[in-house]
Amino acid sequence: MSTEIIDPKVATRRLFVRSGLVAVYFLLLVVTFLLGKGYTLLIDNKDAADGSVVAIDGVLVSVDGAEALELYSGDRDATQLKGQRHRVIVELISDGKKIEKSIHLPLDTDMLLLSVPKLVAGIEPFVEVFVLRDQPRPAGEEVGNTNAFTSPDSEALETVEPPVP
Amino acid sequence: MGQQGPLLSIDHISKEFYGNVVLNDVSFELKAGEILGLVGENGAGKTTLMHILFGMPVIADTGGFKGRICIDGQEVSFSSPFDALDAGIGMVHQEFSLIPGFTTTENIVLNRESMKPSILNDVFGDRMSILDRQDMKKRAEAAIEKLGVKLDPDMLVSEMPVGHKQFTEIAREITRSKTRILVLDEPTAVLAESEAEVLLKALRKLASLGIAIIFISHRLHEVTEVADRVVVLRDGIAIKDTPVAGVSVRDIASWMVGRSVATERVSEGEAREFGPEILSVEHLWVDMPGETVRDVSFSVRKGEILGFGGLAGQGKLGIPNGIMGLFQAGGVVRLHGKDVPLNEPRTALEIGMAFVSEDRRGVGLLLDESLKWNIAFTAMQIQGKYLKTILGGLFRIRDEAEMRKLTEEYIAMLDVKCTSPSQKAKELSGGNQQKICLAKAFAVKPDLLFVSEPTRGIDVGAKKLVLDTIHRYNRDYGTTIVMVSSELEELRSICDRIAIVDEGKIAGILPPTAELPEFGLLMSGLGANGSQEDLSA
Amino acid sequence: MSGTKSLGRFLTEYAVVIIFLLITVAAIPSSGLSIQYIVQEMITRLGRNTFLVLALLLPIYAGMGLNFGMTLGAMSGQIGLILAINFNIGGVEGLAFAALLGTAVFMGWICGVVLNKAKGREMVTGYMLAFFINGIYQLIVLYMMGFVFPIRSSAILLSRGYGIRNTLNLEIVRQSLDNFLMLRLGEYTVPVATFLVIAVLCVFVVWFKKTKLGQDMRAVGHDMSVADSAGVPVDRTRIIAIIISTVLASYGQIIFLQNMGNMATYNAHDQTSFFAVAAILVGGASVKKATIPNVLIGVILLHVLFVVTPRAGQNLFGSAMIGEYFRQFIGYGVIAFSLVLYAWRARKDAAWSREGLRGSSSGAVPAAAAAGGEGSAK
Amino acid sequence: MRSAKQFVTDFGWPRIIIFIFLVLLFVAAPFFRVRIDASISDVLNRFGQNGLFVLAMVPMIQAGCGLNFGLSLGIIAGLIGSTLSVQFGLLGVFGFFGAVGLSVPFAVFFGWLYGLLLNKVKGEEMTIAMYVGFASVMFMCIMWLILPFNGPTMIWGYAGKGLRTTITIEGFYRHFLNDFLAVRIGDSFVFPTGMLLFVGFCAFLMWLFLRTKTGTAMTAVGSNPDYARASGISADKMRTISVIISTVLGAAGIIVYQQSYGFIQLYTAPLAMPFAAVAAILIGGASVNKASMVNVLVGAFLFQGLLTMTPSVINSALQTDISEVVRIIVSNGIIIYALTRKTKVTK
Repeated sequence: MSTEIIDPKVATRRLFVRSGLVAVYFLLLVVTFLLGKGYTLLIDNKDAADGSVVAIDGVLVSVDGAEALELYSGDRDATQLKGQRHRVIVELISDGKKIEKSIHLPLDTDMLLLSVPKLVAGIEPFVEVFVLRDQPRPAGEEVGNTNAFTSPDSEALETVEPPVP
Repeated sequence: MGQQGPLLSIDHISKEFYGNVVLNDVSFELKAGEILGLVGENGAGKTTLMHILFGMPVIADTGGFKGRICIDGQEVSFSSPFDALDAGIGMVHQEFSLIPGFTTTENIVLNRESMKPSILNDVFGDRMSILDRQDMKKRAEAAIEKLGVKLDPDMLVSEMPVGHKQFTEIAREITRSKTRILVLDEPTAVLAESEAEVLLKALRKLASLGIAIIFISHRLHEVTEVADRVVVLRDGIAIKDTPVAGVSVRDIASWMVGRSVATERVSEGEAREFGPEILSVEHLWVDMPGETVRDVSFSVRKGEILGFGGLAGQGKLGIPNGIMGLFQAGGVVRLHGKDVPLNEPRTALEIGMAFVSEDRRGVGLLLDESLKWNIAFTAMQIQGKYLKTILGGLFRIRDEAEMRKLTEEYIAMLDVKCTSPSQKAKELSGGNQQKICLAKAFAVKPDLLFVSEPTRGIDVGAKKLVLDTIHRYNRDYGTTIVMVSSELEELRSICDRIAIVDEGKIAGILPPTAELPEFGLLMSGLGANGSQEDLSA
Repeated sequence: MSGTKSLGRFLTEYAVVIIFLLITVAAIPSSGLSIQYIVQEMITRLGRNTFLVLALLLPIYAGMGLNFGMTLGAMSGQIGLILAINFNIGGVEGLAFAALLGTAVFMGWICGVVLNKAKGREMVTGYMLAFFINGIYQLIVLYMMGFVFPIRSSAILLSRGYGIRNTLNLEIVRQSLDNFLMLRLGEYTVPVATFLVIAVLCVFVVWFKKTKLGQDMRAVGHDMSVADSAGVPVDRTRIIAIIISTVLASYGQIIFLQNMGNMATYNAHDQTSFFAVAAILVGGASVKKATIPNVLIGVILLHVLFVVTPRAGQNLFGSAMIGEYFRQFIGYGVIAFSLVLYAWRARKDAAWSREGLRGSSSGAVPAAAAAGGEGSAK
Repeated sequence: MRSAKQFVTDFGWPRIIIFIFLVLLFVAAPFFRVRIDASISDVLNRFGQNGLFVLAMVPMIQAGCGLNFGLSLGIIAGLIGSTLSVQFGLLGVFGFFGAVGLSVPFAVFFGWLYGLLLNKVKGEEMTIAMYVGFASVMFMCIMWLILPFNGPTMIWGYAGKGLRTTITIEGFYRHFLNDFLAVRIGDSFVFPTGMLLFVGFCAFLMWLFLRTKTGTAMTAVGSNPDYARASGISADKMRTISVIISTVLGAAGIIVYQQSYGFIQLYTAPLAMPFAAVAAILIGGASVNKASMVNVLVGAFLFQGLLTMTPSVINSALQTDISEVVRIIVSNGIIIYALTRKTKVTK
């Protein structure tokens, strides 16, 4: 608007600061994306379909130092993870042997399956993308856009019909 | 001081608005530290000259001007007031340009606040700087000091007396480090005598600091008191440019109003006889913004044309507006000896008064409606004319045919240029709009007609027609007319008596044949006969 | 100023607050709710709503009245959250991601430009603009997401293959900000992180008022034409005020929704401005004047009433719906009442400021002609 | 050429686009197996249902009070009248005119109060009207629950008190106007003669009123309040009259609506109704401060046409339910357009 006369030195500094900020902005977007990326990791202790490995009877599996899950043969459990890199510790209940592995999860999926027998046997890859055949859908809500009652948890007030013309 | 050349020179400036010459070859110079008094009647071209000096867009929009403005010998051309400010010209307007909710300090440094850069400057620019309130206050105090007046830097403008507002404005202009020329447009108009004294003292102090000042005022004794030189504008011509020393107020007044052309009385030689007193007004006060009436008493006799003259802002316009109930008013007004209730426009109309407002577009017309409506409306509402009954008396609706007939009558009588009575009022020219306003007033057939600034903003030909119409109406129907106008010549041409209003009071009443300087003196607050103002100059 | 006059002034100034306080105090016992319950609710709701209400401050400073267009910000926040859920970004990072997306800047710009074209009727225009943009929002979210814009998570889509579901589960970000630093104080839990964010915003507002831009905003708010003639870029300043407000509203909505834990995709924003505006007015703010204490008082008072009335209605009239309607009535009523009070007072003040000029002849006040500058008599 | 340009600027692009859009919808309808005759019948019916609401906008716009976002007040008066009428068991012609008659005193009273209020807040009418409307709707919500109505068809069966959300008027005055002289052509075309006659009659009365002395004064107040004052007109009085008329029309409007729709809708139903009427008159070419009968007729027809045709045509064309969104965008868009247009009062 006004014809500010800006010292060229200040102007270049500003250019740097501003472009730096733009970079920081995108960096932050990426960082939040990477750090916040959530996964469901299924931890599976079953025989492989091709018979390559056999389930182990009794393991304790702990991801990122969280409380260990106890899995016996044929068990499957799930854990929620955030971020791509994780440390998995598997402890065999039988002999107390500990195996520590670091895993790196791909960005393009939300659900993966970690096969404990494969991990213990050292077969790569022991983490695979898990595809649900039939996604279960919460029933009872279909076609959108009605002004009807909405979130069950919200303050009741929000549920009275708004005056949308 | 006068060792160098002139700081500002106005060099052969001419300006016309649509063929209407407003400034004609005006030249003068201004030296550093000099105070120049610029005087002239309304419409003499003062405002236009200042608009040119200030680079107001209105000038460029209307075709620019001829001539040059030089500062320090360099020609300058401003495309906006901000350019003028950058070049060191400060202006104090008649209307305060202050923010009421801000303190003195904040107003003085408005948009030029002292700032300390903050870390966000590099991100979002200078507007993220933190205000340095201490420094702002220091600067404000310095400016106040420079003026030599007492102002509380932390007081809210809304709580200040008017005089302080004026000083705040001036202080704002002089805090600009570059300001070398200061233009003050009627700075004392709103001030009491004692405050005006302080202001004049402050101006002299500023001048002694080397600031050149253009001082526009209608109070001629102030001009003679403070100015070094006086320039008198009349009809767009710089009629006089002379040092003040040895010049009397009377001289300036006669230069101001003196006409080269002799006035032509429409009613030359006619013996006028008037009926009994029709209107009497005692101690009228009117609260009309910018045109306050304080204490006015007069009476009008039947068949007479009484004129009210005086400079703008002195209150002459408030008189008809107050009597007609458009603005809050008090005092005693009697029509035909009967008290007129004030503040009731309807009653005023019902008892036989009518008013042609000076604010043609704001009050006078329904711009978005047809001429028929405009002319017939008041008569319809007040007197129930131009209505017809339909459905066996169930409804009374507008009688468009009658309205049309009436409108056509007045179009013919006043020679209104329009396509049809159904044309919208906003599509007419100013002169024709004025005729419609007159027609509206005539249509109610009033006993007493107030006409306010009937020729404002219309061209010369139309002016004459409008005046003739008023004059003829008075002669033909014996209608008493009270006419208010800023143009003395106009009043002198048709009025039987002329009252001059100054500072909300009647300064004196003169016959139209009185000498021009007499009028000039009355307007300048120095009444010759019976004025209560001082004659100190 | 005589005593009665200043008392009268005080009463009109705080009429809304006082009336509200009285109603609330009267309703608490009849609701039968324990003080502990109410206090805990207050803590939760302060965290949930304060940020949204704070978003209203800047446009008030800039003289644009109550920003009913803040709903645009709320919608931007929701779009951010939809995308965060879509990419399965959880926790505080998910919230930050949603906040960073910044559709609100664009929305705010639109809102500012539109409001600049409707000077003098910003409020009603902002209100209608919220409805209009709601249509656009539905068009994008209900028809274009999954159709024009790819959505990778089929779980949030409607079964027809495009359009986002009516209710979005925000499990992965649910209360992540609140739980980030949850403090237990005796029997109460306090979401410290949320309050910290609010505190930072308050500090920002206080700081902002001290900047040049803040001063310009005040100037524009007080008198647009004077500010303009002093060279302040009026339109630009107003747009900036609205952009900031919209962005803050989007953050506010994100904070609100993370606390709620799920989102009514097409309705969550409908009453955002209603709540925020009612709250700030209840707190004693007006169209022209608002402070941070107004916000805090307003949120507490309004929400105590909101918590209490359904129960009170149930206990007194045997119908919870009465309390429900009553609080809606109170909300709308308080807005109407404050607006009326303000408009009425503005006219009264204008008349008052001219009163000194009247009076009879002799005592003529020199101030008279000054009125020419400010006179607003029409 | 020039006049065409002038016409476009006067009428405004949005309106022309809407008009063309509607024409296209009608043209396209047969291709998507939407029955034209049913559609036209539907449009006429809706036109009649909503005509009075749109008409109710006229007096306030003319008197310079802006768009009546507080029309809900009139609707509430109408609801009181109609519930009373049903409560008293008035049938047929008595039911309908009883409802109107009972609601008018309420409407006049509400309108009078509302007018007094709006006179105190000149310049802020629209925002305040909106919230006054909302608040009174909410207040009435409480009243519907509390008031001692006891008609068995009206109250909640299980609670034994409190009015139902929708009350059927089957057997009272349902289709009282619709069926009056109705013309039936084929299966799916009905011309609701009675209702259209009634709406037409009201429009005619309004037309007449605007030509009376008072109507003329009211228009002048809206056009230039200072001019009106200088001519001895009390702007406040004219504005109050305009608000009262608007409110009464709103009351009559909802009763006409009910008799066609078949139900009395209570509680929050009136909240959104003013917006539709506002959008309709603006689409008809009115501005915030000028409206005519032509605006009412054109607007009500265009807007209701849009409401009828978009769902049937667009939805069957695109196989989605997008029409609701189109409606929201169009109707609110036109309101925004009108609000942001420079007010064309030359001063």
